Formats: sequence, structure tokens, C-alpha cells
Amino acid sequence: MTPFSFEWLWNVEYFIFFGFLYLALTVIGCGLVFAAIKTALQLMGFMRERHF
Amino acid sequence: MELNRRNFVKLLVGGAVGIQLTPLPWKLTDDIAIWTQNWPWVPVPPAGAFDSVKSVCSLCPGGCGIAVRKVDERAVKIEGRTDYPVNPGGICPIGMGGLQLLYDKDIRFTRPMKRVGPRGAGVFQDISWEEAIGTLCSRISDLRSQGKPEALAAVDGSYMRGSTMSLLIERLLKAIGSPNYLRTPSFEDTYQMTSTLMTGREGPLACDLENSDFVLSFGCGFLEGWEGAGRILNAWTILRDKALSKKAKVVQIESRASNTASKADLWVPIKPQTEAALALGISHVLVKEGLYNRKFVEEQCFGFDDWTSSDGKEHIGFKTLLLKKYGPEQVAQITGLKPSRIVSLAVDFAKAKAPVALFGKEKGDLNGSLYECMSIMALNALAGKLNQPGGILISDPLPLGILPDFQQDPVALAGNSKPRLDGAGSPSYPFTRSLINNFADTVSGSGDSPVDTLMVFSSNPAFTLPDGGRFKKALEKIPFIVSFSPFRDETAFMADLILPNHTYLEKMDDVVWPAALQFPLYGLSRPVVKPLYDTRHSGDVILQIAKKLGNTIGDAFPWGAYEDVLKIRAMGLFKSGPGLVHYDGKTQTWEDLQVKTALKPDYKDFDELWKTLKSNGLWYRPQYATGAGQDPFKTPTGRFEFYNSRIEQAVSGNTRNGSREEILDAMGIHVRGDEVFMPHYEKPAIPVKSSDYPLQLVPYELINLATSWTPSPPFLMKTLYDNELLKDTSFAEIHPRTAAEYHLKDAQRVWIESPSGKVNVRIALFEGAMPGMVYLPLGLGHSAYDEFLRGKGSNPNDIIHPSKDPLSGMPVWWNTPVRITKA
Amino acid sequence: MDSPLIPEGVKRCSPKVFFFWTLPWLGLLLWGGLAAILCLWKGLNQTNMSNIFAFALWIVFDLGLIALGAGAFFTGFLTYIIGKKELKNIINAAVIIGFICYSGAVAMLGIDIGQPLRGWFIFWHANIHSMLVEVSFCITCYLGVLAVEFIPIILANRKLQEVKEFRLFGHNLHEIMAVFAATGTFLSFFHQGSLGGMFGVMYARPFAAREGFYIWPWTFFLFILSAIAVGPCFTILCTKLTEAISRKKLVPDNAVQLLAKISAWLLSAYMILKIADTLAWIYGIVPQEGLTFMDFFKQGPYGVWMVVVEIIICGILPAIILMIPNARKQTGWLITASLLACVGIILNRFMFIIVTLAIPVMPFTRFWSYLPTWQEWGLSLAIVGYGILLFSLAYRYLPVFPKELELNPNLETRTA
Amino acid sequence: MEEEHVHGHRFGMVIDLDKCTGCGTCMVACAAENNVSVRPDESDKQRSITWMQLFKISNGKDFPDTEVSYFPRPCMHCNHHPPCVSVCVATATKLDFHTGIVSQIYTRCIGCRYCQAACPYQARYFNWWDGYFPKGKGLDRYLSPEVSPRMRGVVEKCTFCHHRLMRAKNQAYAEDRREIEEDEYVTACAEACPAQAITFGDLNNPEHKVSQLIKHPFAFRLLDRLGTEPKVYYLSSRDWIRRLADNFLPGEYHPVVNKNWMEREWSTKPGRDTF
Repeated sequence: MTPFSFEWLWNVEYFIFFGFLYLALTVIGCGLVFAAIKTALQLMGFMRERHF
Repeated sequence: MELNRRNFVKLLVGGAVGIQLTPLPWKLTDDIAIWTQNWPWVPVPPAGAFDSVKSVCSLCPGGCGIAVRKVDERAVKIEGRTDYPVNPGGICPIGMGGLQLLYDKDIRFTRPMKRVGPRGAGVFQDISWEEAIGTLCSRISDLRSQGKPEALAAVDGSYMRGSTMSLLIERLLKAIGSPNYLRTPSFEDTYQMTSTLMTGREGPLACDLENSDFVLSFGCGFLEGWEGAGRILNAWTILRDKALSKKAKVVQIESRASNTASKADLWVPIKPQTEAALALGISHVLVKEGLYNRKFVEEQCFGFDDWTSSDGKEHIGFKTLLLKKYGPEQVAQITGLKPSRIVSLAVDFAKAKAPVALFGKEKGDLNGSLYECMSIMALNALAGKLNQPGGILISDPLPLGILPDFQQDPVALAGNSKPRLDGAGSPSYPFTRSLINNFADTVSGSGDSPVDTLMVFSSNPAFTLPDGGRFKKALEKIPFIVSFSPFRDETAFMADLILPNHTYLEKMDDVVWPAALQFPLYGLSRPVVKPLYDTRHSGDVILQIAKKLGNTIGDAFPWGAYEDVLKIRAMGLFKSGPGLVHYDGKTQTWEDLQVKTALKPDYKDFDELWKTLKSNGLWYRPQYATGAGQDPFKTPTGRFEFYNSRIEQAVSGNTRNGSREEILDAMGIHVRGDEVFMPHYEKPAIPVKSSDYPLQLVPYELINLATSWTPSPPFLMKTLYDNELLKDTSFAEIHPRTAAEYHLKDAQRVWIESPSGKVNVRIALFEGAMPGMVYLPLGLGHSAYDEFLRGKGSNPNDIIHPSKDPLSGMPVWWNTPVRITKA
Repeated sequence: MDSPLIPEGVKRCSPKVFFFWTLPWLGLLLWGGLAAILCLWKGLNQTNMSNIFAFALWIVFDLGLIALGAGAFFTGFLTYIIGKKELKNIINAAVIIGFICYSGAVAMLGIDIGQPLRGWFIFWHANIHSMLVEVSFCITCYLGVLAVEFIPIILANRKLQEVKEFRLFGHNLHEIMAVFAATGTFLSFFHQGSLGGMFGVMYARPFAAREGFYIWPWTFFLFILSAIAVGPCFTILCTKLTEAISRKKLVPDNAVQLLAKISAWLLSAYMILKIADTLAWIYGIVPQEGLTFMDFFKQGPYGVWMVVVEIIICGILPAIILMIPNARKQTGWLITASLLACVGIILNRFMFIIVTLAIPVMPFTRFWSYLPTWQEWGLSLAIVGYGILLFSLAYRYLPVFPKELELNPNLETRTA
Repeated sequence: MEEEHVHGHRFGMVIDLDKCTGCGTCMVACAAENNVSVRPDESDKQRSITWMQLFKISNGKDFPDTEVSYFPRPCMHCNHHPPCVSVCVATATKLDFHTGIVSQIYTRCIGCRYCQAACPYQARYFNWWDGYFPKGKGLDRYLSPEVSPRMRGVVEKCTFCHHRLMRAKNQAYAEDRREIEEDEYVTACAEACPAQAITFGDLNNPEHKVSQLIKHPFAFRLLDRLGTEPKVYYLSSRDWIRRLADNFLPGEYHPVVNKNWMEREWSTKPGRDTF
């Protein structure tokens, strides 16, 4: 899973597989962080919240 | 801020999130995984120094060389020896699993015990060796003081007659004054009678399979463990190699498609118990077509042609008998074969350079039929293949040292002069040395048991005897039973006193001439590990008993330890001429039968022989040194006897006890006239089939299941198929058509019922079973030992309804009428 | 008494009735819990799985659940990526169903492996050539995504809305839902496929083995297609069921009809490819390995009928029904068709798992039969109970169906 | 990775079915050598562990033409893309390219059993229970320290007695040799077989008996057509046995007819058919 587990190989298969995996994880992570930060900012009033 | 619900929740959530940011959860996950990799309840075998100890396996008469791999003091694996002339590297599954017999504590006795529970329950209480031996000795002294030492009896199951243990047991009885020394029947007994009667030589069965090019096997289970797998399976492989290049053939005569039958080059299915007829039928063809060995028959045989005895009485010869009664058609009638097949067999047999006709039922753990054995022996003689390459080798027993004679006191003399309880050696069974089945009948037949104390050595007759449970009944009547068995077996469970022997891996003992081996060999097992528990070598125990009894008995056993006795025996070998105590693993010990080359012993003096024998477990005189024993036959006529003068003497020598008719009936012989004294076919005593019992039970043996007195190592249960044993039920093999007749489906539960009892089994449909027969495997159905064997399957011996084999009087276990009823 | 939690203005049954309604499902959970504990404590000898049936009931359930749960990502995909606005009215239900299916599946897998405590080795010591690894990775990630998609729905609860932080956070998450939908679609695409791949790549099992494209056997694509074709059917079924039980209309027809229409097309496409694949297999791979199609059904209870049922009755038939507008407009037909489609896909998974393993490959080995133990049934049914429970709770306390109010005005006014 | 090919040694086995007597010594030897525990009920064949398993086969003919025989089945140690290796999720089983041995790491296995599903030879066994070693019974006293006993919940299988290879290598190194002799590394089953039906050696080494035996016209492999390239070969002169080793469409099976060879030495089936 990481270069630290010993069956890790520096070959193209690993790059593709884990490339996609970590990409997906990053996207999810960023999404959450974005939402969180935005919420925080709105709470602190730095950012206007649209009323709905 | 005050701790209200809201903050509390916040705290929890915050904490939960916070912990995720610490290494804690990750560390825990890892630790838990590591824990699963080192579960405390998964054993970790301790490491240590590796070592390999050479010894000899004594679990069967095969006498294979074994090398036990050890880690420090633990034995961890049994392997076959490549430097042992019996088995080049291989051993059988039972021997391979031997360590479980050593280490599985629940199947062993770990110390002397006395019975506290009811008989058969196996509830015992620890006692000291002193008390154990004391109890037995006082019992014996009492018998002697009451003047009935013959009320002491012993059952001995050691495989080789003439093994040192057997000698001591018999000697002890003799010194005490009881003739009632009994042995569990084995095929060796039948063969020795045959050999003694026809050739006058008492050596064990020795056959030169490896050099044979046509093996005509009358039901020998070569691949079922006949005479020990180690050597036989190797010989089999040699025969296979020859077979591929058309240099050898194996013909298996048997009613069921056993492994041997399937793997043989030809399977000849005949009705069970008609082997004698087939052998004689083949002989008929040899004689009729003049294919027999004229020279040998004329020069070295007696009673082939018609002859006139000194009293001027006309006698018919074997030839006439054959021609008159055993023509192919007649034999075809009996055996159910095509006449043409009988002829072709005869022709093949005659054409072969080194043919051999072999006897021995299944493994040879149980006796055979005397006249049948004689008929097959006669076939070998007709072909002139006795003491020829690939043939049966007539020999004398191993030249082991003889134990010095000893004084018997009056009590002993009186006791020994009493008749044996089993009638062996009596006019009715003149040639049989022991008839344990008669013994059982006598005991259970008479009001209160004529036997007061019974000692049981390395045998489990309550399980292994094919007698429909008769011996078990006898045991119930015998007041006091002493078991020397190392195992918690059925017979031991009936015993009142347990004096446990070491297991075969913990003691030094001898293997006298491995079964059917061509050349003389003396194996000596050694303690592979120090005895695990408070057990004692029965040999030593006998010496201690003798000492305790004292007087003439004590004097009869002047030795300090069992090993001293073995040494005396070995001395005999040393004196008998040159021999070897090493084997290089390369030279074929069985080659060059013809050329007798001088042998240079590989030891200087007796001490070296004895030292090496103890460490290397081996003394032998290879075939090329023995040559084919050329000395003449030792019968009264000095020839190979088709017409047997000894039987003749036995019958006529005893006319005073009634008319010849009565005598012959008493002997169980149905034919009359000269035929009595010649190999012939005897019709089954009890009808094979009747309206009540329309089917015929034929027990069979599996090489991967111990059928003798030792338990099967649990490993073997892995090798059984689930149509041999399923959960706790074993299977009866029957032909699909027979099953259809009785509307039985595969795996259906049924009762197999004989006049002696019934067993519950499942049906296994098998095309290779002879229609009308029911085949049950021996070796299952134990009520003793531990969870691996107890209550697993049924024991055919419980329902076998034995008749007496003509002349020998031994049990006929291969033919029991049965019926099947749905359960 | 729990009225403050219930969404504004909608009617829900009394707490008492709701309590009794949950009892049977709680019972199932209890049963499953017991089974799970036994399996974890004593080991898998509690099941009737064996060296022959290495995969059994649980795996069938897993694959079934994951296939049916595909409605979530696909509806999400249609809603947020393609922009089918009308589906906004059903997306919540789809997401919750998806979440139930996936969480259930993952939980079962956790019990199904012999060393649950080492389960994470799949990730840490991943063998990327194993389809099952791809599956595991994608399922776990996608379960995360589903959770994220579920959060705003939970936060939409009346009581939680009062908390400003939650309201805002939920709202913000909802705004970028497209991102998650996209990721989810990507992940689902791969694990649905890999599930098919798992069996296609077993080249030594003639019954499952399939040719393929690059590293992916055709089953890879067939499983995706079948999943997205049947997933929506399952979503429809669930909503229809809820409507039936709650005795009110919850989703506007146009949404349901759109889903039905789409899966009609997909199902037809799937059927064509499936048939092609089956033929290619029968006339390509099977004979190559010295077998005929019929050889597979020589022993045991399985037969060609299964293939027929799967393809014709549970494949082509529902496809046709859903294809005909007038047919799918009638609830009866719609439900029948959806039901058939769902049965079909489960039958398909069953054959790839159980039948594949039951058929001996070595000519001299025999056919073994398999029946699950109560432990196996317990755990499987527990997932059903868990699903119903969670969905009921969601329906009761969350605004799962945005249009519920306006679809049942009169009803609501009566119980304000 | 699968593209890589086995170089160096390629240990394999040849089992002569004419010689095999079905005695089961190989099974016992294997269990004893590799610390396989025996359960009180071993008749549950779907769950009992037998790395080396004897399959009993019959020619199906009616009495008196019936014939039975046996297929001893260790792990085939497939040489090309072993079905079990590529599917293993946790990289717990590997094909060693220096020995050709397919290994199994018990402490790595998570027990997902995908490998069992993928293996057509039923050569892989799952530990449905913990090993059967009741306290004080002594069954653990003969365990060999060379093979670690397995815990519940993992898959195990024949390893060609890999520890014996290690043993031989250590011996060789101790004696300052780089290579081991043919007879130095033999599996427990091959060593134990009383009929010498099993031959073991390096298929890459033309000197070794195995690499000569596999050229024999009677040599064949189990399910050869699947393309798993087993390193376990069988020899049989019996046609019906060879036919049972793989699946054949009508007319596909060709009995061994290598006339010249046979005229020189062999018959299609020895003995039995010549009567």
C-alpha cells in the first residue's frame, strides 16, 4: 500500500493502481476539508452564507 | 464552562476524533494482528539438536529398518532406512505414523494398574510395580501350592515364533508347570505346518519374489500389507518394471477387485475358499500336458505315481488323484472360472522361467487353510521350483542361540503332563501347536473356567480373533487376567492387572527373520527414546517374576536382564557361520541365488558383532552366501511328499481311539482313502449359502489400517475414504446387482447378520465386488483406545462364524454366511 | 413524543406502532449478532463452508447487495454529472439504500474471512494483481463517499438543522456533491467491474473463466452493466415498497419513470452482451478445455434451466416490459419487471459463485452439495433487518423524499 | 510479474501410477513431516487437511473387469501464472522464481479463500479449526520445529517440503558447496513411498531423473489443457487412467501410440491386455 510495505515495487502497475487510489482519496479528502473550511469561515462571518 | 450535555457530547466527539490523530489506533491494529500470528494456543515445537537414530520396526512381521529423526530427546519423524536390506528407504503407512503410538498418551498405559471398574470399562487404579508383580506371583504360587499350575495360561501375539520374548513366555509357563501356551493364529503357522509336513523343514516362509518372473498369487494381498509392506512393495516395483518390458507377470487370484487385483497384470476372480481346487486344477494341466518337472518329481518327490507300500497295499499317487478329480471342467465347476482360463494359467506358469505360486490370505495376519496351502506347495513342487530362483525357498529356522535346559520341580512336571486345553497336538489336531479358538470354546464350555489366571502378551485377541466374539466370552469367565500390553486395548480393558510393556520405540527386542524374506536376517530394535513413562520391558518383568517365584523357576531364569538373553541368542548366530552386520544400501542381497560365493564376515569377534548389532540393528547372511539350501528334504521319506507319511502315521497311529471314520471326522476331513494324505480340495464345512443366510461375508484388509494387536496411528484416519468410514460407520462393499436384489442404495444403513451376531454398517456399491458377496474391512470397530479409533466402524470379527479348517483345526474366517436387513 | 425529530408537517405513525414495526428487524439483528459472535469466537467451522465451497451464501449476499446498491452511484451520476434534475427527488433514497448495501456487505466480508483481525493486510500487503484487492479498495473508499453523501441528509434532520454548524456544513457538502458523485462513480465503476473480474480471471475454473480486454475479462464489463441496469430497479422497488407501507405517494412519477426507462435500455444492452458472452464462452472457452456446455450440469441439482431463467425470464422479459412506456407506467408491471431484474442479477451472481465451485474440474472428482447453517442464514438476514431498520429510521426522521409534502397536501393538513 | 519465467531450479515431481499401490504412506509421511494435526473425525473430507491426497479412481467397468487406481495429488506448483498466486489479496502466496515452488505464508494469509476457489486441483486447505492438540494428550510432542503449526483461519498447502530444501542448502553451505545434489533434497512423500512411485528433482537439470522421466510417452499432467503447467507429472501405461487426467471432447483423446518406441520396448498397457 505504501513504499514501506516490502512487496511494493517501483513499477508502472503500482503507479497506475495506487496513483488512481490516492487520487480518489485526495479528492474525497479535499472535498471534506473544503466544506469544513467554508463552514468555519461562514461561522466566523468572513463569508456570507446564502440564505435558503 | 459547565459540563452540560452538549459539552459532554462535544468532549466525546472531540476525543474520538483526537485519538484518530494519535498513533494509538494504528499501533493497536498492528498489535492485534501480531497477536493472531502468535496465538498462545498454537503449539510452538521447541527447537534443538537434530539427530537420527537407527532401529527396526516391529509393528508387523515385515521387520523394516527405520531411522527416527530426533530433536534433542523428542522423536519427530520416522523414516525408512536405506542401509537396511529389507526395505530400501520405504515403509508402510502404519510404521510411518508410529510416533503417535509412542506419544498419544490416551492409548497407552503409563504405569502398572489394577482394575477397579467393571471389566471392559477400562477403569483402573495406579499401583506400584512391586505390588503388581507381587500380586501375580502370589496368584501363581497359590496355583502351584493347590497343585494346579496348568490353570495358568498365556496368550502370546509376538509375530515371530522363536522370537526371544516367545521363548521366555513359554519357558516361564514350563517352569511353573503349565502346557497352556497359546499363540494368536497367523499365516506363518499354516505355512510351517505345510512345510514341515511336505518338506520336513521348519524354516519360515521365504520366497524370492524379486527374481520371480511369474507370480501366481492365491489371494496374497501384496498391496494390502502381505508379510510386511517395506520389502514386498519394493519387490512389487521391481516386478512392475519387469512387467513393462514384458519380463514378468503377476496374477492375482481373489474374489474382489482389491488394489493387488487391480494393479496385477491379470485378475482371476474365483469363489472364495476354492483356491485349493484351482491350484490342483492347474497341477492337473501340468501333469496332463507333461509340463511338470519330471526330473525333480522323479528324483526328489514321493507319492506322485501310484505305489505299493511295504505291507503290499496299493496306493494311488498324486498324479492319479489330479487326473481323476481335478480336470479343468471339474475345477471350473468349483471355482466358477472358465476351463480355458485354468489351462492358460497352467501353460503360462509352466512356460515361465522362474514362476512361483504363493499362498497367504490378505496380510497374513490370520491363519490360512492347511490343505489349500499344501495344494499350492504341491504346484510349486510339480514345476520343480522349490529352492529355485524366484521360487519358494525351503530353509531351517535362524540358528539362534538355544537357552540352557532347566530343572522342573514335581509340581511343574505334573502340570506339564496335563493335556493342553486347546487340544493342539492331540490326535484330532496332530500338527497344530496352538488353537486359541478351541481354548476359548473349552473355557466358556466348561462349568467354571479351567483357567484361573491368563497372561496376555503383545496381543489383543478380544479384538483380532475371527471368532464371532467367542474369546471375549471366555475372558469374562476367567477369574484373573493379566495384561502386559502397552496399549489400552480391548483385551487389556478386560484385565484385572496391567503390567505395561514399553512401546516398540522404547525397548530393545528382536525381529527374527522378517516374513517371507529370502535370506536369514536377525533384526534388533533399540530404545529410540528413553521410556516416557513408568513402564517395563515384559522380558525383564518375566525375569523378575521368575526370581520372585524362586526355586527351580528362579533357576530357570539365571539372567540379570532381558538383554543378556538376547546376547545368548546372538551368540548362536555368531557360531552358526559368517554373516554381516552392515549393509551398504547398494548390493542386491537377493541376487546370484545360483552361485554360492564364500562370505567374509564384517566383524572380527562376537563382541564387535554384538556392539554393531545393538547400534545398527542388523545381522544377516545374504542370499548369495546362503545359496538355495540344497540339502535334502527332511521328511520321513527324505523326499518332498505328495503322499504325506506324517499324516498317515497320525491317522493310523491312533486307530485305538475309534474307527478311522470317527478319527477323520474328528479331524474335520471329509474325503476318504489315500486322498486324505495328499493335497486336496475340501468342501466348506458349513454351507456357504443358505436360505436364511443367502450371502457370504468375506473380510478384507487395508494396508492403511492396522488389523493386528497394535492400534492404528490416528494419521491413518486421514487416508480412509468416506465410503470406507463415514463419521462412526464403516461400509460393506457389495456389487450393485446384489444391492439391487435387496433394494439397497449406496450409503444406506444396514444390518449384516450372521449366526454369530450382527453389525451395523453402510452399503458401498462397488462394481469390483463379486456378486453375492459382502466385503467388510478388518481393523475398525474398536471399543478401546481413544477418540480417534473408539466407536469408529464395525469389526467383522464380531460376526464371523468360524468353522474348523480340516486337519489344522484353525478357524475358517474367510467364509461366513450372512444376510442383510435394512436398519 | 419524538415529534420534534420528525420532519416539518409530514405525518408519521405513532412511536408505539413504529416500535412494534422495528421488533422483527431487531430480532434478525439479534440472530445475526449471535451468529457473528460465534463465527468470530469459534471460527468458520460454525458455517457449512468447506474447502470445496470456499465461497458460499455470504459471498452471494455480498455480491447481490453490491450489485443492487449500484443504484446509488448511478443515480448520483445521473443527477449531479448528467444533471437529470427530476432525479433529485429520489437521489436521497438511492444514497441511503446504497449506504445500507455497502456497509452491510463490508460487515459481512469482515466475518467471512478467516482472520478478521488481519483484514487490513488486504490494503497494507496489497497484491495489486488480485481483482479482490481492487474490489476491497474501491468498496471501502466508496463506502466513505456514501457516508459523505449521507451526512447532509442526516444533518437535514429538523433538530440538527437548529445547530448552525451542522446546517452550514451539510449545506456546503451538498453544494459540492457533484465532486463526490464523480469520485463515487469512478470507484463504483471499478469495484463493480472487479467483482466480475474476480470470477472471469479464474482461468482454471472453466465454468467461470472468460476471455477479456487487456487485464479485464468480459465479466468485468458485464458486471458493471448489469449493476447499473438493475441498481435503479432496486431503488424503484424500495421506494415503491415504502410508498406501499406508508400508504402515500413519495416520489413523483417522472423520476421513477426516468429511472425505469434508463434501466430498460441498459438492461437490454446488458442482455445483448450477456448473450454474446455466453455464446462466446460456450463455443470458445468451454470446448478449448475439453468440455461441452452440458457437461457442467451432469451432476447435482443445477441445470440449464438456471441459464434460461437468468437470461430470458429475468433478463429479456423485464427489459421488454420496462421498454414499453404503457407497461412501465402501470405500477404492477413496473414492480414485476424490477423484481424479475433483481432476481436475475442475484441468480447471475449465484451461478458465478456457487455453481462454479460446485462443479468439479478434475474428471475423477465428485460433485459436493452445500447447505448453509443457521449461523450463515442469521448473519445474511441480519443485513436485511439492518437495512430495513436504517431505512425506516431515515424515512421517519429525515426528509428523504423532498416532494412528500406537496405530493400529499390534503393528508398532511389533516395532521398538522 | 507473471511474465517472468522460472529460472535456475524448477523442482518437480513424477508419480508412476503403475507403481503406486494406493497405500497412503505419502499422505501419512506428509502429515507427519509438516505438522498437520489429526482431528477426531477425519471422515469429513470436505474439511480434513491432506496436503498430499490420494484420489481413488475406477475404470467403471463391471465385475470382473473392474480396475481401481489412485491419483496421489500434492500441490501442482503450477509453473505458469499459478491460478492461486495472482488472486491472493495479501501477497501471502508466491511463485519462487529460483525454485519454482509456490509458497504459502500462514502469518500473512487473511483466510479469504479466493485461492481455494481459483485452484482446480483442490490442493489448498483452509484451517476450519485450530490444530487438534488437547492439553496433556501428547499429540504436540512429535511436532517438528522445522515447520510452524498453523493457526485457525488460514489456508495451507503442500510446499514441496520447502524446509528440506533449506536443510539441504544449509548442509551444502556448511560444506562450502554452492549447489545441492539430486538426492539431497527429496520431499517426505517421495522419500517414504515404499513402491518408489514418486521421483523428485530439478526439471531444469537434464541430469536429474525427473527431467528424463517426463519425456516418456506415458508421462502426462493433471488438467494440462488449462495451461497451468503443473510441475507434477504422472506416468501411466493404462489408457483409462490417462483419459481421466483431463477433460476431452469425443475423439479428442489419443492413446499413446508411438509405434517405434513401443516396438522397441513398450506395450500400451502391460500385462493385463496381453492376456
